[in-house]
Amino acid sequence: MDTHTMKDIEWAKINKDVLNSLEKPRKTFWVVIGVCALLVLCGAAAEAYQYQEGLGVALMNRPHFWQLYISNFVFWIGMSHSGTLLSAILLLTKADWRKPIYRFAEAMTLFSILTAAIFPVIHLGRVWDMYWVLPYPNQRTIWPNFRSPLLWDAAAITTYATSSALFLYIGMIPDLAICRDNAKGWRKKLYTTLSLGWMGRAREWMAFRKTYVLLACFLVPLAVSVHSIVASDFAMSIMPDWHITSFPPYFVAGALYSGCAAIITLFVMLRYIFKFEAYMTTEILDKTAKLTFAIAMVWNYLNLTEYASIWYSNDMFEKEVLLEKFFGPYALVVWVMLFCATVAPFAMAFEKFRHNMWAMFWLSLVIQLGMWLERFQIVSPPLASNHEPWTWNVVWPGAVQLTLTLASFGWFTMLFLTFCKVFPSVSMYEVKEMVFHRRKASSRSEMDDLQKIKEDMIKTEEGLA
Amino acid sequence: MSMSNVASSWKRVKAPWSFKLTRTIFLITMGLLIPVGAWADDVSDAPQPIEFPHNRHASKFKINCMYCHTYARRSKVAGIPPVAKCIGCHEHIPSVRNKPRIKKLFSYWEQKKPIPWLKVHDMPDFVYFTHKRHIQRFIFKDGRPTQQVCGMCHGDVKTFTVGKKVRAMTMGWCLSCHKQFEEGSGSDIGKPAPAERWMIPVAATDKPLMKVDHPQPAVLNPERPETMKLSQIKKLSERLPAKVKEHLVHAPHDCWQCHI
Amino acid sequence: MRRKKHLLFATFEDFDKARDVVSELKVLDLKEMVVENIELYSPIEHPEVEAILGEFHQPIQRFTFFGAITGAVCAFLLTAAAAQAMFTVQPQGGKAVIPLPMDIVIVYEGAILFGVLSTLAAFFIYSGMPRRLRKYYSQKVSEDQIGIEVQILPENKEKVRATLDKCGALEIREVIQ
Amino acid sequence: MALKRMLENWSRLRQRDYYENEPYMWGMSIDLNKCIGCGACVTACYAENNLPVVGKDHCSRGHSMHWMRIERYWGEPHGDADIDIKESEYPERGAHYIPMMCQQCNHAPCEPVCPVAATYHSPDGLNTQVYNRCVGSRYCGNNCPYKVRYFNYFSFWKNLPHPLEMQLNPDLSVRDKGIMEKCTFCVQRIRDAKDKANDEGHPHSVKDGSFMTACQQSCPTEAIAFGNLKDADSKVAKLWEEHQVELNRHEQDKAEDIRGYRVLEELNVEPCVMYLDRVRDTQA
Amino acid sequence: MSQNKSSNDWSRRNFLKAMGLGGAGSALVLSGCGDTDIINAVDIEVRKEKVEPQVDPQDFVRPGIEMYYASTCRQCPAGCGIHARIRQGRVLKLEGNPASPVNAGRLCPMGQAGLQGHYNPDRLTKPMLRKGGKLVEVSWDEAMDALIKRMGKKKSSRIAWLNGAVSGHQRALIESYLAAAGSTGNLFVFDTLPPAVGHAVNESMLGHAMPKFNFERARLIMSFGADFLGTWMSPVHFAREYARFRDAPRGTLIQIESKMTLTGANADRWIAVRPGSEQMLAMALGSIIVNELETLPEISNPLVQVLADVDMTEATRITGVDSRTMHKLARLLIRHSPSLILSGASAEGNENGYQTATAVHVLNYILGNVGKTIEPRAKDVFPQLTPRMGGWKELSNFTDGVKSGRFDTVVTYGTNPVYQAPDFMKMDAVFKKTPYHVAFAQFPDETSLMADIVIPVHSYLEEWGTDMPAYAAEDGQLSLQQPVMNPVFGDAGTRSFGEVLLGLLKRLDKKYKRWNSHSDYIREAMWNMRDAIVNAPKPELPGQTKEDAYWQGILSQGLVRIKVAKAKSIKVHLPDTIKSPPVIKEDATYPYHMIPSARLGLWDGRHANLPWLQELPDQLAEVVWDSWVEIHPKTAEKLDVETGDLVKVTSSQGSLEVKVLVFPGIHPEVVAIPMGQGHTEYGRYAKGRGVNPYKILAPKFDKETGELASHGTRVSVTKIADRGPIVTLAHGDLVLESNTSIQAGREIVKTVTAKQFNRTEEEA
Repeated sequence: MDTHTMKDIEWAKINKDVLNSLEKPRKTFWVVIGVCALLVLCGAAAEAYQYQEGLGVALMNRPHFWQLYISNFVFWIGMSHSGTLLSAILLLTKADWRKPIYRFAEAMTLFSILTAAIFPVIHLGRVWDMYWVLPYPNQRTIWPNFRSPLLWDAAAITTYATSSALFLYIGMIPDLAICRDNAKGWRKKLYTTLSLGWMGRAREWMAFRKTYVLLACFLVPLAVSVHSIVASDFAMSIMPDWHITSFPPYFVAGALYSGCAAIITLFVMLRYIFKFEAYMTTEILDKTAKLTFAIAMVWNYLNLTEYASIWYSNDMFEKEVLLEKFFGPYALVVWVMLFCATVAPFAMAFEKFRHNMWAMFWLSLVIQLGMWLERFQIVSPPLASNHEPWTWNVVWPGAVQLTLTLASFGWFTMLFLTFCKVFPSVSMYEVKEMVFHRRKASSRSEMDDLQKIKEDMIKTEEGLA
Repeated sequence: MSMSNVASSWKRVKAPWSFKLTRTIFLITMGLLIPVGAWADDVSDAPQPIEFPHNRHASKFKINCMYCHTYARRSKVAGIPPVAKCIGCHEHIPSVRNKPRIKKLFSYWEQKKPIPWLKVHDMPDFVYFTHKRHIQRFIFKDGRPTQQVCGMCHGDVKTFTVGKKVRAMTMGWCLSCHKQFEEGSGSDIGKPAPAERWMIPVAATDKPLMKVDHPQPAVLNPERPETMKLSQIKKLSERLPAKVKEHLVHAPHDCWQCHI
Repeated sequence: MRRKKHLLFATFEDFDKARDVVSELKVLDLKEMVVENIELYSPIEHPEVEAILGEFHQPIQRFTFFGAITGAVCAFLLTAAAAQAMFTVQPQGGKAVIPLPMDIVIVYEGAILFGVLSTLAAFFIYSGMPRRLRKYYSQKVSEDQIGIEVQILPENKEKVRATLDKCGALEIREVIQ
Repeated sequence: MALKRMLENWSRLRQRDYYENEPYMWGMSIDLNKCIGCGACVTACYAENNLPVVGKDHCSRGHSMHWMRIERYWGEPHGDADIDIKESEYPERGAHYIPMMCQQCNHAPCEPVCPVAATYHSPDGLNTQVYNRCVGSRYCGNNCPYKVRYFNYFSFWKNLPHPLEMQLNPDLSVRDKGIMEKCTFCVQRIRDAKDKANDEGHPHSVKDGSFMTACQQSCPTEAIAFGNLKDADSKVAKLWEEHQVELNRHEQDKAEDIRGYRVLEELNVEPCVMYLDRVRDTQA
Repeated sequence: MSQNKSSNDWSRRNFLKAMGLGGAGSALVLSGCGDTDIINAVDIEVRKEKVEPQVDPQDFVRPGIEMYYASTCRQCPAGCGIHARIRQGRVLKLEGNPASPVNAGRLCPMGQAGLQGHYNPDRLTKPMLRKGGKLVEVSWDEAMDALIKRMGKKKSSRIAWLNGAVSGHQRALIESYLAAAGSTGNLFVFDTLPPAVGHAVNESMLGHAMPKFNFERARLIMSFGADFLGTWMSPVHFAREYARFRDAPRGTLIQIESKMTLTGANADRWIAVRPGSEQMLAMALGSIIVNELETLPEISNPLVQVLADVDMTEATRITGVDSRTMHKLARLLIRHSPSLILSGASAEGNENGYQTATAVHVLNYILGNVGKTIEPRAKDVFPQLTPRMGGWKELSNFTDGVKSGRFDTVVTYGTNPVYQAPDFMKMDAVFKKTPYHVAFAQFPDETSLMADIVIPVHSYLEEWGTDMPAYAAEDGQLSLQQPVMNPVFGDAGTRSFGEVLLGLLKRLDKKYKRWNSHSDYIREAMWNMRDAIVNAPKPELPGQTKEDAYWQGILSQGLVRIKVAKAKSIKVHLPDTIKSPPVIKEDATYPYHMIPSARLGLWDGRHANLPWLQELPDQLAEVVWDSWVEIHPKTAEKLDVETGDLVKVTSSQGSLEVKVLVFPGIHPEVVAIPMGQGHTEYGRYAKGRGVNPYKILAPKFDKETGELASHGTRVSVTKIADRGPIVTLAHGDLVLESNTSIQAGREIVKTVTAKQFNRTEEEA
């Protein structure tokens, strides 16, 4: 599908296509949903078991107090990043190729936060007392300890979830109006309530544009702060190879990296499931891929800097851990990670590759695997060889942890697809704009007309005056 | 613990606004996981093996609390008097010898069986409370009347038959007292900080969480119905002798003094 | 009782026509032809038409600004207060009264959160939402047509109607309420 | 400049002398020349502190709960005195034993990271752990360089058959699943000692040696000394004095050959436990 | 004492607690009894705890306030004094009795864990009779009738009594019972660890089985396998002695053995020697010293000749210790006088054990240590109370007796030969053969469960008694043992051994009718020896009778000191010669020596049912809850095994399957399997766990004494399965794959030289 024809799509057709996606997707949709639901059920069972028996069933121990739950948490938070961040940045930079893809990217953000937010809960030893982490005035006059990075997490995540949810919703209102005008039955009711009586009046459009840009301005620094705060969970501790100054930027880069990969994955999936060939074009994929490649390079740079700085600092403890990482019991993880996240992305340097949907699909999965392992190797090896040689030991995540991990993927995908089924996953009005502007840009004459009209206006105003 | 239980125990709560606030936050945040432990052990309705008339002993005969609860001044626990103690007096009081309660008492004595009392004031197991320190400080150092001192926590016992739990005995309730005393002390540790004062309505309330059907002794003096204001407390603690003030420094300002 | 409002609602198939109409109407030079009386309905943004139509007064960014400030202050107070409370309930030497690092983080987040929320509030205020749909709202508008609603005095009805026709209105509804 | 001064003020507030007029600072000294690694202290700790016996499987998964553990090393640390028999195929200088328990750091890394402030520093200079406040985020466990914090991965008390439970010490709680715990310097004994001192009318001064921690009490070679560092004539304070160990390691200038060190003190966590070097006769 | 009402559904109660409070933020549950009074039960519906006051308590019993009772530890024959901490009539903790010269307020892991024997869930609480081939629980009356029928009437020397190491009035009572029953001299004492050979040698050479060893005076201790810090007679006492020995000026400890013991781990120099060649080494050292010493004490020619004749190259070959080291050691011995040379299990547990011990004392004599670091004992005033340590010889005498059918009733108490004895002794067959077998037992151990009648007895914390320590720190010490709480299972559950035995005695002998209880018996016995006691307590309180004051006094001390005469200096009886050591032949089929290593903790296996000790890691291997076989890295390489592999250890008598632990502190030709595990009975914590090395010991005995040569067995090792988990707490070992945990550059344990230590300590 070539982009230049994209200016010829009729607005009516845009509505029709997108609205269709809400009604009849391919069969694959239902299959995927089913599988995910199953995974989620297994996860629930596993959690119930763990809640009953105690955390020991997850096979963590001393010194491995943290493991998959935390690395999954970091992974999902990371995943959530690129969505909103890219959407916001591209909006501010007026890159119009964002328009067909930003909607699902933001949805991805929202749902991966929701997924991430589950893990701290699962991770707690006494879930039933979790509310003690909240600052509320109480009889005991006891407050949570704001010095703990875990509390910063709480704050950051709440803010991030709220803001990106709102960003998503606001951006969706005009489309909801469109749906409202075409839907029947329960959907009609739903859209009517959600669209808040949007009629596309001039004042609405103006307020809308301002708000949207303002939110975008907030979201960029927010997204950055969120992941650097997650990084500080590690950087603020004194564990060798956690206590690293470059962690915040390193985490942010990693987040964007895995996020972009996720966008590509979902891009291809949606394109197939909801038949969006007309809108999700190779051109866009190509641009996204280039972006991903760039970020991959940034991440690699930071990764190598980290190694280098540890090596040259020549700190006994940190060096120990570094060596253990590369040649110790967790070596396999590290090497696979390095292959998936450092070597693999170079494939995107080739245009042929970038333009092949399914190749990109698999590559994005490989990258995500790499990034997931990266999170694991951030958490576990330093614990395995810590300050105290006596306690050194190796633990691999047990069945419970793995089940819950899979379940989280199921949970995310389920939520995401359900969203795409209920709400337009391609922004109709923005695509219309894109089409409109491109058409205008392509036809010189229209420009002239505009010029003429402007002159007339001036005349008339003079006349009025 | 079923939700209905929770609900019922909540209903019986007469609480200040801020406590309601706290409560709402609880309900919203934790849903089913509401703490009920502190309220689950209200046993004022529990059938004791013998309906012991505190009012007779404490009010009519003015027997000092520590005559029966003899360990209170030297041990963590006040202790239920051994059966021998009851008999010690009652075998010399033929007049009531045939009252059913006394008969029952003697039957226990003859079979050398302990009386299976039900525990009325059951602190959570993670709470360390020592009677000794409180008795020593209030009765022997301040020289307050025994019944008043005991009344601070156990209510106006001379109006009871069997013992009742008339105080919440929650952490906030303990703190309420301790904070007020801290006011007098020179130590900056444990003194309520400015930021903390706006929570004092929660902390310093002496209102019991359990509904009770008889007048309440206030924190410091049984005659006055309402809680003392901080200012009043300050005045009072200024009146205290120096050695007592010195002693005040030792009111808990450290979780580990009560939770190990 | 207030006077009846007379409205003319017309739909057009593209922006050029809409533009023409607006300019024409302005040329008509009727005294009621001011921004507030001309409503423009459209499926997408249309900056250039607004250029003709004129601006609304929508100081959303101010809300944002003050929202952010409030957020920062609240967050600071909360952390400071909590730190105080902890500091006295649990004396822990080696801890600052009001520790900076955490304040930076929490204040940062607080500012953003409140900023976002107040911006949202402003949006609802100035866009006049949420509201009911107008009876004469045409669903075409959300698809590919442009709607123009003119509030007029009864005596000028014909003149305006003519103008609309001239510019090729697809349909014209007349609403009295 | 002003900012600098402000920070300085704060750091002063951070200093230990914030507790200057607190009467106690509990400290310990362990003589590795005497310690024979028999494990009496370990068992004593089990008996005193209601530590659960977790059983074979849990031990193999690293869930064991010994607050006090004895570490046995073979390999020599650098700076060791053995020269002549390095290449021997036996550890001819015997093993290296060191009892390891919570070091009650004064700049404890575990304290600031607890989200609910369940662990904090007590006025006695103890690093506390309030079981009923703990929500089990296990951050403290990660951040402890000595890895001496132990997490209840299960409700271990449930497999305590009658009548074994009759042995449990009523002075402190039995911990359920999901709670972090660690050595407390036998705080229940400290509390009783204070209580007694209070009765005897000297509330601010618990007499040195009027009580012992469980490990100290059971140690057959009396390698462990425990007491109040603020009390200049307490045994432990004297030991610290004569081995030139200061709580703040920047204040201490140690003569090279004098024994006495604190494990991992280069991390500036200011542990309250001093170890006296192991001794070997290299002439033999 | 308060009457002890213990909760019967404890866990249920606390489950409710956890529920009720879990939400409130405590998932903490308090111990079995609350602090207020004794909690009896909980009523599920209304969630009420009953709290029961005592009916008529003594006035010193106060809820919430602890009391301490002085008594004596019976976990091993050392007989440390203990203080039992009591709260609401429950004993909560055992602590050392500062007044006791044995342990001076200190207590070893085993002593601490005595509580768990006392509160053990697997204790026998009902008497059992063998009916139709299997044991069934019966009422006490039925049991007592059966017992009386059996043991209540006179027999002519038909009762045999097999007992663990025994002393004090328990011994006296047993012996007088046997006398009354006409079976005088039928008391056989069997205990695994006490060094019988050593005792014999001491007896013959130094005139006393256990002379006093003065560590403090010694400037150098050379120990041939005497694990005095771990398992040698009186660990706590020797540990204290050791501590003084280590003060500046610091004595030097040299340990010579083939498998590192706890003592070896603390030695300044640990020397691996081939098992059985200790005698050779001792004699080699002797000959060097004889050559180098200018002034020899007078010594018979043949002996000098023997020493002079030692062929050094041969010695080097046999012992595996190069002559340079030997000369170094000899010179050390000469330089650091007075020294002290000890011989222990691994030296004496060979066929030439007696000779080795003799050689060691000859060394002591030559170096003039006797009288300096080896001090004389005073004469025992009450020989009938002195400890009987026993040994394998007595066990075999006992078995011979049974085989020959001399006995129609066999009584066992406090010993477990069915578990301890090697297979070749066929103990189960022996006990099957006994016409009638009475077992006094606290736990369902292997021996008791073969009995025809099992009498469940009180634990030592519920029992009266007196006791003399295996190694008396001071001459004439007699420690007292008293009940520190009411019987856990009530009198309906268990009964006092002394009570039962006294009851039997009354039927046999009129004069015992005087005492209506065992405690009276003890009390009067003590009262009768009041004049023989150093400053016996006098009445202080008004209205206190002499006897009460005395009784209260000695009970609260927990021990008495018997006046003894001044000890006469030791007169050494040198042997004319020492048999030359046997040559250790290579054995193709069984190339390795097997050492059954005992450790402070499980001891000889009697403590395998105490969870604390099961979870207490082995001091060197750091393994818990399991058995393992220690193999030197070189040997492991040769056998191609690594830590965790399952191997089969085969001797001429059978084989064991056990996990490998590659372990540096062991001679390459030796494999060591720890004792203590491998119970087939003995309760939930011990049953079916690990292996028992004693089972496959070969029938080798010490020539002179006839004691079992426990270290003389040869085995072969074959790998049968690959690496599996081995439960050690030294995780580092396993991670690093180099089975010795290193400090990885951290200075966790710093070390200084003794010279430096002495200098700085003198300055200070």
